[in-house]
Amino acid sequence: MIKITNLHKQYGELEVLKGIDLDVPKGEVLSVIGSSGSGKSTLLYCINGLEPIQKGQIIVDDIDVHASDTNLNSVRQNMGMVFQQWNSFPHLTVLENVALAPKIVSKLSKKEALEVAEKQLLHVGLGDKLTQYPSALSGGQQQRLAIARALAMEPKCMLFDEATSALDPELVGEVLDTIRLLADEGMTMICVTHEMGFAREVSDRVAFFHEGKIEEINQPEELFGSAKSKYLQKFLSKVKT
Amino acid sequence: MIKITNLHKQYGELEVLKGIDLDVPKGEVLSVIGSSGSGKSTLLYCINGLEPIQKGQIIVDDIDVHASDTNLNSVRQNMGMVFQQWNSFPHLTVLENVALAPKIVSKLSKKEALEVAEKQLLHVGLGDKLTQYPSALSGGQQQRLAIARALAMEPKCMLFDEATSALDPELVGEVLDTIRLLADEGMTMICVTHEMGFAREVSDRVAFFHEGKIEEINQPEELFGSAKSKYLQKFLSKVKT
Amino acid sequence: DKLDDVIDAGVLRCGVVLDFPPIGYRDANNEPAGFDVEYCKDLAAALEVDYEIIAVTWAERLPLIVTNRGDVVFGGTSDTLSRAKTVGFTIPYAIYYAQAVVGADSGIVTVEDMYDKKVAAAVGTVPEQEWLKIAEELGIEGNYQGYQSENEVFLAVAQGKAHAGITTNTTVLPITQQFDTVIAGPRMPWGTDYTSVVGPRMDVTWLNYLNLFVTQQVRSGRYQELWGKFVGGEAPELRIPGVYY
Amino acid sequence: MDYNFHWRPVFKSLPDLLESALLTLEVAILSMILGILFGLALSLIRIKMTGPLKWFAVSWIELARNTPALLQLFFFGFGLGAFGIHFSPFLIVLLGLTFNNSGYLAENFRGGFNSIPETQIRASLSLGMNSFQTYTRIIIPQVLRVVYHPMTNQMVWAVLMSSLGMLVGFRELSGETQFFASKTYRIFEYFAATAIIYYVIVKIILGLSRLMASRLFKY
Amino acid sequence: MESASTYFSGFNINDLLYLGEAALRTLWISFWAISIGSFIGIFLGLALSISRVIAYTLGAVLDVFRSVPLIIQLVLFFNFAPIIGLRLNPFEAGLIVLIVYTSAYVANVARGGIEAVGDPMRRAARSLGMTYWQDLRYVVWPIGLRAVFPAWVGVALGVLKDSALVSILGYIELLKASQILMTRTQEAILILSIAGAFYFALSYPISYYATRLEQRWSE
Ligand SMILES: Nc1ncnc2c1ncn2[C@@H]1O[C@H](COP(=O)(O)OP(=O)(O)OP(=O)(O)O)[C@@H](O)[C@H]1O
Ligand SMILES: Nc1ncnc2c1ncn2[C@@H]1O[C@H](COP(=O)(O)OP(=O)(O)OP(=O)(O)O)[C@@H](O)[C@H]1O
Ligand SMILES: [Mg+2]
Ligand SMILES: [Mg+2]
Repeated sequence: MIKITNLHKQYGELEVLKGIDLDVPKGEVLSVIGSSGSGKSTLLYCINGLEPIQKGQIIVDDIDVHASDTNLNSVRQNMGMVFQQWNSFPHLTVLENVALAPKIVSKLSKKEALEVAEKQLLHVGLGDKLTQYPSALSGGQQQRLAIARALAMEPKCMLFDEATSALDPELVGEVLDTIRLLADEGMTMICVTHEMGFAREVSDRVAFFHEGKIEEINQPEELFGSAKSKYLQKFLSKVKT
Repeated sequence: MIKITNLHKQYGELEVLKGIDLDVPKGEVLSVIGSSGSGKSTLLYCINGLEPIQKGQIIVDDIDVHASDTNLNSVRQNMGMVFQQWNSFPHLTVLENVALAPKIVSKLSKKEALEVAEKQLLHVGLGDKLTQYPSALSGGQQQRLAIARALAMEPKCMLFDEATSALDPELVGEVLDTIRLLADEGMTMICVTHEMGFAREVSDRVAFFHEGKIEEINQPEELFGSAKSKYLQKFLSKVKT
Repeated sequence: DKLDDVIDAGVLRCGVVLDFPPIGYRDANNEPAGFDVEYCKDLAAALEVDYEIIAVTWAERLPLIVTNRGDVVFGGTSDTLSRAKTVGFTIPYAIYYAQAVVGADSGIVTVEDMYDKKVAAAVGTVPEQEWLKIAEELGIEGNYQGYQSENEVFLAVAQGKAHAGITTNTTVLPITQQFDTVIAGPRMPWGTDYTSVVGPRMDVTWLNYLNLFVTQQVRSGRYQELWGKFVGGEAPELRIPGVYY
Repeated sequence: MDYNFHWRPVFKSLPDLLESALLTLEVAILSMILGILFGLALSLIRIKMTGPLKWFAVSWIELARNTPALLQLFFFGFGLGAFGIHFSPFLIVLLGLTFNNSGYLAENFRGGFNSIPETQIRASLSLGMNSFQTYTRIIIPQVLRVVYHPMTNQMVWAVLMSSLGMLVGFRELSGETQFFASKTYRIFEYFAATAIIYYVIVKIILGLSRLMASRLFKY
Repeated sequence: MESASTYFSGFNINDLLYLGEAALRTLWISFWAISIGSFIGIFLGLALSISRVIAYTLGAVLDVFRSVPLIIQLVLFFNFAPIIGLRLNPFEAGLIVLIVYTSAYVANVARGGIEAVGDPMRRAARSLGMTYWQDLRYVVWPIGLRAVFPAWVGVALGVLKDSALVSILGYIELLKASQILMTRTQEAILILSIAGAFYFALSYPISYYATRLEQRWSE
């Protein structure tokens, strides 16, 4: 589904990704953990084609994301992405937020787009907020709105970038529940997260990032239970698992 | 030390304090609790002469605060006040923040003022921040700065208005410790607080405010242990004690 | 050349100074009027083209030609040799002399009376430059104030901001009639102002045509007629004594 | 194109132009100083007071902000002349710019005062400072920081607006330029040189302002 | 010989109409300057936000128009256009300068709006598969507009008032008309007051409305 080989990425002089190899088969839930600045977000941006890469290859669903003849917009339609900050569009109602991309990108009719949007909003439990503006939602609800918005494009995989870290502790749960739901439904997902409990419980595999490389990758029990890398051991000792 | 008789205070039409009688002897630590809008802050403002009153009397150290011939500025010099928001002056360094009032109000020489300021800052544990600007301090440190600033006027009593409620939970402790220190040193204090644990532990007496009146006032064990007023019972059941 | 250009364009673009009553001003309907405006119309008629009046300030008269925003300027322009380095002049088409208007209570009678008084004139005019020359010789420059338009000069005199304003003899009468506080002052101690029509310096054919136009206006009696209408009395003799043409 | 550029006269009168640029700066700086004083007063009156004085302040502010600066200059020039009040061209420009600056700065100050939390006033009163000390020691220093950037912009504006002086007979940079241009008829050349001088002045002001800000506002 | 009263005549009701007509002309030239200038300015703002190189180079060019007095720009362009063979009447020349002037200011405002939307928000839009232009049209425009609308109104009102300077080219807008009437009637204070009232009536309602809108939005 997602196949990354020898990925290198620099911001100017700064080398942020130093040769990543990663293979995420269809239906897998991969969690990515690692300390701040290790390049986790950057990886997701590269997969989504939001940042150019310097070396290597990213193949998503048989399409080379960074080939020059690739239509990035159609690649992105197959990949939903949810960011740390709830980026709901403040000028649109909840329903319009979700219906916009299906309408203008997938070119659905207005009616179809609204139907799709409503379905996804029900899915994430926002069925009663359709006509509200995002400003009237709590952070957790806004984040679920962002998930619904990504799902409305009916993507084949989802990328989550610390989708809960900007939330108050009591709101984290509702978003994690929604992601869990998707995992159960068999969605292919890469989740950058700092919720170790969540990573342990939901993921098929967990990748630990350290200074632009995948230092260790394994099933959660192995990785959390018997970490090999000393960096990982140090990292785990600092966060509450 | 502080003697309040039949205090009435209105904001326009709204009667906020409806006859308060209160006597705080020298050296007592009185905590004031009560739900939002019950008039706790207003009481402190009136004691400090920051708000005019409509009826009644407030005598602090034999001076009628609201008598027309009272020099409010000298009354205030004897009363330190610390607010919910850290009100450090952002344009002055930590040391200048504390030294300003001694210099221009108490008319100390610059050198004396700086000495007093340094002493108080050491007292609250900010000895290593003297030349910093408040923006470089954490919320808890800023709040301790505010306390030092009030103490530098060598007041006979201190008024605290929810001095910790704007702080992140991990910073609350350090400010409470500082207040505790003052209590141990025998400072007369009125503390509006929503930290029931603190109120119970530090206070000599606790006053429960309800709709502009003192509904119940007693030693902490009595008040928290066997509340008489049903409003107080309801209030206590809502907050974690 | 310019002559062809104008005929080609079908419009004659005339620069006229409109705060110079009665030579150029705006009538009660705020339309351009006056001696110079009539001359412009006559020239357009002779060329069989339309005319367009471009209102210019004193300072803008010559740049209008230099930058080719206008074809010709009727604007009481004195034919100094220094200006002739920049633009082309015809033979004189009107003659003025500089005269002051003074505040009724300023006590100014002679030019000498003006030396220690506040004097105003419009920026970029001959009176300004001549007066500044005199002032410089006498070391009294500080008393001079330039204004954008003659109108502002008159206003300044009327309001008492300046004691004297230097203008042209033809303007003195209307101004003194307008303002109770302003009276006619002394004639200024520099030569008669022979004013010419202005055109581009290099366009000799055009200047020739304009020269002929000026003489035709005199021969046909139109000069006398317009002068009589706007200024009153006998039109001054355009020939310069001692000079032959 | 049959226009020949003549730059020689411009170079010859460059010293005079630069000297008149000093006049431009002088009137701009003076109008800023006065504008800050009046602007402070106006904004305080607008915030604190009611009654005729407030209406006076509001009218001043709104008139200054909603009519062209040139019209304001004309008013001080020819308008007041009708009442027999005469100002020199320098004063006309100074008063006009001061009137304008005060209006704009007053609104900036109002925004500045509103941005200082009420609790700062309370805190300083509770330390025993009187209102005067509170304003001069606590409030105004903080307001100055908030309005510093708008104030710099206003200073640039004052310099740019002072060019209107040439229309009321003031021989600042633009007036001087016009004077020379009308003597030599080299309008384009002269005004091009002047444009460069203005540009340099503005850049210097902005640079100085940045430098000052870094020294003034360490917090 | 006619009496002198032909040359100077009192203020009459026709003149009020004349001023009204001139006010319409002020509105007319401002309207075009603001609409075309804003349109161009928005694209310049976009260009500024695309890359740092463009921001520096184009930014420096636009900076010139904000650092040189408008009156100088007008004189320069009016005298320069014929040199390169452009036959422009005062309206056209004034309009062109005002358009450039407006777009220089709007470019800055627009850049502010784009920055206000922020990269995270734009990334989110792109990650949904929207194209660059769809992102601009459906996300950046509506969100950014709201953020900078008050600033834009400020620019627009500035242009409305600054259009008074086009009078020096001889375009008979409100201020030029008042000058003409002042010359003819010599009633400076009356005419300046009327002109001021016209400007105020054009500007104040818009500025008042914009402030209210800003307050409502900031809640
Ligand atoms: N646009 C950018 N330009 C330059 N450097 C950048 C840019 N974005 C990120 N970086 C740098 O790249 C490195 C990796 O950043 P990245 O955001 O991928 O880290 P991360 O692992 O997601 O960290 P966090 O947990 O804090 O989100 C950091 O050192 C960061 O400073
Ligand atoms: N300046 C004011 N003008 C008008 N009403 C006011 C003002 N300040 C406070 N009030 C009102 O007076 C009442 C009491 O306010 P006060 O701040 O004393 O309550 P409190 O007990 O301190 O509440 P909290 O726990 O929320 O701080 C409230 O209803 C409040 O709305
Ligand atoms: Mg990240
Ligand atoms: Mg309170």
